[in-house]
Amino acid sequence: MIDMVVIPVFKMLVVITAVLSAVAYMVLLERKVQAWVQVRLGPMRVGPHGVLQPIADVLKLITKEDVRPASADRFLFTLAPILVVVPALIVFAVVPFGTSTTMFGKEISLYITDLDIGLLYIVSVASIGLYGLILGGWASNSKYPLLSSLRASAQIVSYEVAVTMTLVSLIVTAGSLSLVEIVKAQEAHGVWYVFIQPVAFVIFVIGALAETNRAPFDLPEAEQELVGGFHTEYSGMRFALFFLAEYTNMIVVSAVGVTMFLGGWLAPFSSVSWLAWLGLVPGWVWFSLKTFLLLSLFLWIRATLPRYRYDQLMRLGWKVLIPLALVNLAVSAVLKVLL
Amino acid sequence: MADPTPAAPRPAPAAEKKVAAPTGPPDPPPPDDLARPAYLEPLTAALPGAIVHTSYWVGDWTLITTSEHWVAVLTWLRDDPRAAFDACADLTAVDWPAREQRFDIVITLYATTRRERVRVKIRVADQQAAPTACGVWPSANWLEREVFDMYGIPFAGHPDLRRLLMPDEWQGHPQRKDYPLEGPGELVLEAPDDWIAMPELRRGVEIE
Amino acid sequence: MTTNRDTATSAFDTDELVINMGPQHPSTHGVLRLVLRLDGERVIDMDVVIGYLHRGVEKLTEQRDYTQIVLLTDRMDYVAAASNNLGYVETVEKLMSLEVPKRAQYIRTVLAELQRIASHLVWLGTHAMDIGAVTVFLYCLRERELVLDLFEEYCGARLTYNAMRVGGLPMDLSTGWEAKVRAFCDLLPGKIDDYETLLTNNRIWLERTKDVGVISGADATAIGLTGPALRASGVRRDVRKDEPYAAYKDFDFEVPLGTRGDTYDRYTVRLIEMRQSVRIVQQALDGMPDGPVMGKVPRLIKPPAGETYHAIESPKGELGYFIVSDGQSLSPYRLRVRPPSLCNLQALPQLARGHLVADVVALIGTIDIVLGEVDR
Amino acid sequence: MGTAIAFYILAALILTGGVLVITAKSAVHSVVWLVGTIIAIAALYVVQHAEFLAVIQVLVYAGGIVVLYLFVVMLVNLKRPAEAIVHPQRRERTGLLLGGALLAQFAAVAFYAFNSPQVGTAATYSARGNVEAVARALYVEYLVPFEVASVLLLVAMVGAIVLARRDA
Repeated sequence: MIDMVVIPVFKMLVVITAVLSAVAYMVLLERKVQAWVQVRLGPMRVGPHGVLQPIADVLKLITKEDVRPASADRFLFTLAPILVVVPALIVFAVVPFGTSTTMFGKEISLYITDLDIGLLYIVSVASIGLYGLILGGWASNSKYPLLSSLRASAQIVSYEVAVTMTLVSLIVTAGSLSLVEIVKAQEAHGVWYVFIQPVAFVIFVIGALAETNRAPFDLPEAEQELVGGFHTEYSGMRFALFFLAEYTNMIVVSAVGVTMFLGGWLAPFSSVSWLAWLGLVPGWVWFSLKTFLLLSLFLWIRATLPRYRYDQLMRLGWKVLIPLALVNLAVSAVLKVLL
Repeated sequence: MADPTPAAPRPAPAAEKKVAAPTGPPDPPPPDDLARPAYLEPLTAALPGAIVHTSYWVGDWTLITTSEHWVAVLTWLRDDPRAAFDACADLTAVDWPAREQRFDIVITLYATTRRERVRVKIRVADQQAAPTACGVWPSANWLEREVFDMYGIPFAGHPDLRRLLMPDEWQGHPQRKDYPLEGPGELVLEAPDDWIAMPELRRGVEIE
Repeated sequence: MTTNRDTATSAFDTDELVINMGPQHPSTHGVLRLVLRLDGERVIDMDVVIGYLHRGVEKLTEQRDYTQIVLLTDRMDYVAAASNNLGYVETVEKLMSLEVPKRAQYIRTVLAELQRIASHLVWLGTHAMDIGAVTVFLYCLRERELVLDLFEEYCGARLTYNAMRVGGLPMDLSTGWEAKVRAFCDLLPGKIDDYETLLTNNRIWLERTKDVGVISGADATAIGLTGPALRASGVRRDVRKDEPYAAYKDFDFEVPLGTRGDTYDRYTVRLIEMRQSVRIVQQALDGMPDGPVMGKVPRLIKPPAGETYHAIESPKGELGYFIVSDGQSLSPYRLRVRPPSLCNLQALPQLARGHLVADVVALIGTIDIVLGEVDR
Repeated sequence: MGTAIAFYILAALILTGGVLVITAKSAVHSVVWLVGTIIAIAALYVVQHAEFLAVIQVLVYAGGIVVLYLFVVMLVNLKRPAEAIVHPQRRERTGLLLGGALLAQFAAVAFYAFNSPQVGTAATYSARGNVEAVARALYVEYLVPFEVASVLLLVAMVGAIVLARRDA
């Protein structure tokens, strides 16, 4: 009973709580990082250095009036934010935050479940989240959100191909679809896959930016062009759900990236003997640290780069990234057979 | 829009000092010892009778022509290499209500290569259509729309003669000298009945 | 605007989408409204609707005396108020054939060029932000703040300066002001280098600006473009050089020209202009003559009957004033402003046709409009 | 027992979804119900221990193909004027014909499945690992049909590109 129900439920609660608070502070971090890059201070009023700002934001969003445009499609308008958030959250079921730990005399693994097709699970569940964006834009019955929906669907479907392709080449290298096994394979190889598959890593990061609608690929919500994108007509908690999903997705792709390319919970330089003391730090700390670094990269890029145009984005996706990913996959497969 | 029952139109504020209303700028002729611009003589030769008057004041040359010759003069000034006024810098109008042909239409031309300006003017009466300069310089398009908006001078042959600055349903032309400066504004001026009809009209407009 | 096209012939016709961009839109730089007809995201046609900020400045001037009008000109191009002041007072001076002291001319030139820098900084920041580079915006505003500080020290205002008078200037420079301007001139070129680091060779920036909104020199002249937007198409027309006003003929500066007439050229031209402005300011400070800053001006400014047109090179383009005086009243009989923003905006449909929605945003930025001046 | 309950619940969901797909007034709603149906079918696969198939079902159909449906449905003007339908009877006849063909196909498959030996139940696949089992079926046992199908798809794709290309 305890193993079947209590521990998984407890794990889910921990993960969801952790993710939600991470999202809240992610927003603060984003505002702070942007501000520092732009010689500003960022939020400073709520709490020392604005550390309580996320709480104020959440309270504001909860207490705001929930407006639904009169001409909106009532059913889909309500469904869309849910469709965005749920997939973003349930993806965490297979993300390994570490190997295992002993708690109350019991060995507890630091992941909710280890599916043997974990990677495919992530990709397929994440692809459902796209419906939320499309339907949200369509259901608003407004023009800018509709344009944004079209952009979002075309963009995400295109970049999904490239990202999935890089993941396949990684599967070929690791020989497994399970995220836990992939990290263990990196441990066995003694080297992170970012060094074995650098091209795949670059494609993955670019694709991840595009799939999470982050700058320089934030076209579906390009404020300067489409006002607010698909969530233009949303307010209050429904808007907050879109917001939550966007940042959760960023954490998801960073976590997946860390697991696949940066050795997951492994300590760095495990082969260097005089740095062996790094291994004393618990695995989940390393995992969080690496995810944080990858997320910071996202923020840094946003503060630095202008935005791509729609056709250029598509060109980059279809004419550069997908062929490159295909070649990379072929090379990986050939090397796997030869070596 | 506040009170839907307007008071009687207010009398125009009395002028402080009663002087004769001006009937136009003096447009002094150029002094005889001043060299005429090179294009002037070929222009009068090419289009005899087109240039009614030539004026020079504080460094500005002004040619006065008639509305029949307007387009021909402008086209000549643009195309002839001695003139080469390739840019229409400005087009506007001036209202002289005391005059029979109350409006001056004033165009300021600029020759990029010769770095020279010239002003060309015509006079038109109220409700008289002026010829359009859009065919000569596309840039005259909006400028003529503004003149139409502000003075109510229709431009014959203009491709897109709509108001530019004021709302489409505006009544009256604010830049005219007789446009009232006080009062409820847009509606009383020409058709007082519209004052009542307007709210309904507005409601009917599909605003997106 | 109605959107439904009843002419759908086939069942699988995709609808042309008619969308309103503005008057409340983040990147129309004010209350500009564009009615876009889109095929997917491609712009088929565009109608520009303006007038939301129309305050009737030209009509107002007919009720104000010549000194009060300086204040109205501030409110037209409100990011370059000093240039508007300059154009107006020079036109009245031309109408009255007034002599302006040399020191006043020099200070006016310094103010106009500082204003050009400030205006271009606002332009660069908003243009970059429209294309998605938000950081550049804050960098630019940081430097613009320094210019505003200089203006504040000179005339007490930060936006609407009312900084010039017919016949001269309202006040002389305060002590130490020149040193501060010099310090700013030393600082700015390095900062422009910073912006260029972020943009000039940035691949995304290049892709977003190169070959976007190309217009040939002849077309640009015909449609009425002036200022940097015209010079980017390779037409050498700069009122500062062609018809020198204020003290410009005393200074040595270059007029940058573009070659292709695209958005990128308009960007580089304006950046070089900022550097040239620094040069002009430095030369003006070096040669700053002594003497009064106000000429001999009659107590009542009442120009003789007549009319004149006078233009200056405002940061946006040719800013012209056409003033008609009836010789009787203390207000102009007619004051017409030739607003460069309005005339440049007229080129927008031509530039944008066939481009994508995202380019429209870039093009609004590249022609550099201020709605206060478009609508007046 | 649990499997049976899950099956009936899911089957009910699938059927409801299917009916809603055809009865929904708005085409976009139809597509949404279609996605629901596909996900329910995927859940049915999971119940049968075919997780790989379930995931692929969601990834390919829900995440890819139906998105494109939605894209088209949102863009295309589906309000077809009444006069554009030339022969209303022809539509019904075609519909009946296609429905009959589909039913016949189902019958054939069911007949074939009942009469042939059970090649692989879910349990046997599960023992060998989902991915490997599917791979073996596709690339070893049924290689030729698989390749033929992929060539067919390629032809369709090229055809679509040719049709959609604008006159250069």
